[in-house]
Amino acid sequence: MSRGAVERVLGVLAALAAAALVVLGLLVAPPDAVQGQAQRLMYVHVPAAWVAYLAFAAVLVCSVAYLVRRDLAWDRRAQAAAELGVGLTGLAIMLGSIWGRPVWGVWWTWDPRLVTTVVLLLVYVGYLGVRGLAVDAHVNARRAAVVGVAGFVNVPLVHFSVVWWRTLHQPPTVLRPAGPASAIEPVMLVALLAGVVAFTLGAGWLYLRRLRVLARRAAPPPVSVGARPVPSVTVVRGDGE
Amino acid sequence: MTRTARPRTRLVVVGLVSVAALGVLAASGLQDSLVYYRTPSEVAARPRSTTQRVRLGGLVQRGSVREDAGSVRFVLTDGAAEVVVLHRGDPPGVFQEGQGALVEGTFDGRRLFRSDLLVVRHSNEYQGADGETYRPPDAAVGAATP
Amino acid sequence: MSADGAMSLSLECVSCCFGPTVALAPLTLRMSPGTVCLVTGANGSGKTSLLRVAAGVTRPTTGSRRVPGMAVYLRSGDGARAFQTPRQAIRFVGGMRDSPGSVEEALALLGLSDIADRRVRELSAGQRARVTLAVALVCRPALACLDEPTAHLDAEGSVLAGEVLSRLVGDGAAVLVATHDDRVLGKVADSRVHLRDGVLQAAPW
Amino acid sequence: MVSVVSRATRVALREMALEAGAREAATVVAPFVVATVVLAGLGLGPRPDVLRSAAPGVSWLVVVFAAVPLARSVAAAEREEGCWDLLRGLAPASALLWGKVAALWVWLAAAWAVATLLTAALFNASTTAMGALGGGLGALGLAGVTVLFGAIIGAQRRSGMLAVLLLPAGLPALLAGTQASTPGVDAGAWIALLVAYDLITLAVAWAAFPVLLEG
Repeated sequence: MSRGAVERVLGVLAALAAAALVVLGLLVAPPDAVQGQAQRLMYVHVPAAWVAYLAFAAVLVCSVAYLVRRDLAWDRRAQAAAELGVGLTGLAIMLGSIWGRPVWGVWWTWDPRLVTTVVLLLVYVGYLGVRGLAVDAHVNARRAAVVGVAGFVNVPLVHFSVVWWRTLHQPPTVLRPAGPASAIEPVMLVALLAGVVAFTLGAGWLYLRRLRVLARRAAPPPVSVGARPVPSVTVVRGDGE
Repeated sequence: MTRTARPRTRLVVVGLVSVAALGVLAASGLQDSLVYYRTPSEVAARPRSTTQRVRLGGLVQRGSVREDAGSVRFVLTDGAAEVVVLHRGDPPGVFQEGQGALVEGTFDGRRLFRSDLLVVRHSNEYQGADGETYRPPDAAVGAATP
Repeated sequence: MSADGAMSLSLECVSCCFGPTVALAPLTLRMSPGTVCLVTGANGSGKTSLLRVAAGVTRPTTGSRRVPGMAVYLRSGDGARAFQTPRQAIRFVGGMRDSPGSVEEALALLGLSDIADRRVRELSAGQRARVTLAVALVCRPALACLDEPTAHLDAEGSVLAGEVLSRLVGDGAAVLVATHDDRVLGKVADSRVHLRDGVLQAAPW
Repeated sequence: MVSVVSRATRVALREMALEAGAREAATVVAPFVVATVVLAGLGLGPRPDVLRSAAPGVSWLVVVFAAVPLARSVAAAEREEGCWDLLRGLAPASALLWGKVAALWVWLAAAWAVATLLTAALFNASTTAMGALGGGLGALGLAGVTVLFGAIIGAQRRSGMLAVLLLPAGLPALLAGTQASTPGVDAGAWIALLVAYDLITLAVAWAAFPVLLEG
């Protein structure tokens, strides 16, 4: 299957999953017994955060691959993933804030989960900013890769902040040791999974599109060795005079 | 010129040092210091200052909520100790008995806690309003002790 | 001709591009120890790119580079911080290269003894160019890439620059010099290359 | 190993001599520290108890912010004055790293000391031995982070980018340093966090620095 076809199929699947998410999340799933309608924000807030983690993991893998291979294609993959991750983290923070207002009663609180998430966002905004400082694409890629690898330390910190420390934010429901079965009503879990699928497919679609744009912008170096004879000079003693 | 260590050596060193650092952290007992809120038992065990601001978390005891105009009074418990909270202002919409809550404020005298910020702490468990189709076990305990 | 392994510099099919701009078209340049090569060319013809790639401070886009030992790239005026004194700057370099003995000698050779304890920012451009030459000398590099070493230098200074090149060569270094001034430096040159729009012109051009 | 230590010492001594000549750290950081502490005193209001409890946090906030202009000395100043390429060729990466870290450690610890003395005087705050230990440890980790990001940014352009990276990376020092110097807090655990922070930042800086020095 060609690249364009993969992209189109992903786009269609993402649209279908999004439609399923809307139906399941807004119509089929019941409002939460305690939180009421506001709880429906979970179906977008949680997938946004998960796919952001996934994107940052991709940044880590691509950054390491760049440092090993020194191939700018890996750097472009890392950049596209980081852009997605920054957007989704911002989205997760915004949605979480909107969810927190009716449920906790505040937009924001100095809770470890919230603070570590904002730090995560800042670090990857910095990651994107480090690119474009130098003229040489490889210098930019190398600096970004260092930040991309070191910055990933934040991701486990964000995820486990609710387990390690006592926080206002609730601990994981689905990714908890006992599994999701006893903590969430099955139809809600289905809606949540639909959200995860829709966000993952949508992110994959955006990722491929972005990668295409980046690859088009990054023309291969305008020199080719072997096209014509390379001028060659060897300097030995007493050659000149 | 001294040779620079190979990338893999460097990664291994970073890994080992990180493990050592995590060991230092695990041995330090930082867990007890880095808390977002205290429980009623913890504040019962310590001497109370009437000026220091405290963030207190627990369950709202069933049958303890009394709402007046512009304020609400309830008992916050963690099963072992209780604190009477007087909160100025209207509680958030989802505030109810048996749920987790966080309050910020200062102690006034022996048992009364004057709060000016009330936040509902919701559990990681979700169910439809029709509780008969689905009843998660130990819902209340999960909210108080993460 | 000496074997490839004994070269002080080997650039094989090296090019240097910045985005779509070709600063340096593919070229091969080898220098055996104890040689001087002058690089001439108009402004923007790729002299500096060639020197930076040769010194290893810019990574080549294609090709490979090999220098057995330390390489240094110095533009006229480089090598000393504004608030250092020439003596401090040169002593630091000498200390890092384990050749503290050559510090005073380099200062004396370049006529810097009287101003060795003034701050570099109080010196004239020509005096700073002399400090750069002293730094190059004390570095004892395997390859010295000097970018316009005679810029701002008076006639006497240009002669001193030639003397510095001779001494570097005497220590077994290869010296790659970008210059417009081949009257003085030409005397010590073993070879010259010319760059036109990033393309190395085969001599004689 | 010996040569790395002696070369790192030479790099550090060169930084000290440069500071003695240019007084850049002193003229940039000292007025910044004084101004920030005074403004914080006015901004946090007249209540003495508020000021006293805010003092450790203000000191550390000043130190973390001071790291941003100090990072200039790592690569940007060297590049502007034509020494960066020479340094990269002259010193092994580890010698350059440890020399620069040592110098920045001194500047940051000095910034912390000045800020703490000022808050002690102006905010009527008390200082503790544990707080001083935290100051030294926090400044060390922060120095590692500053050298790393100073080399990443490399030039004066977009120093805002430096702030957005440096400030979050300095957060553990801010948090733990503040707690360690707050009277009445059990400082032991926070000191342990600072030790862990130092270990991790210095190891990461050591691993990443050679990659940043490549051409």
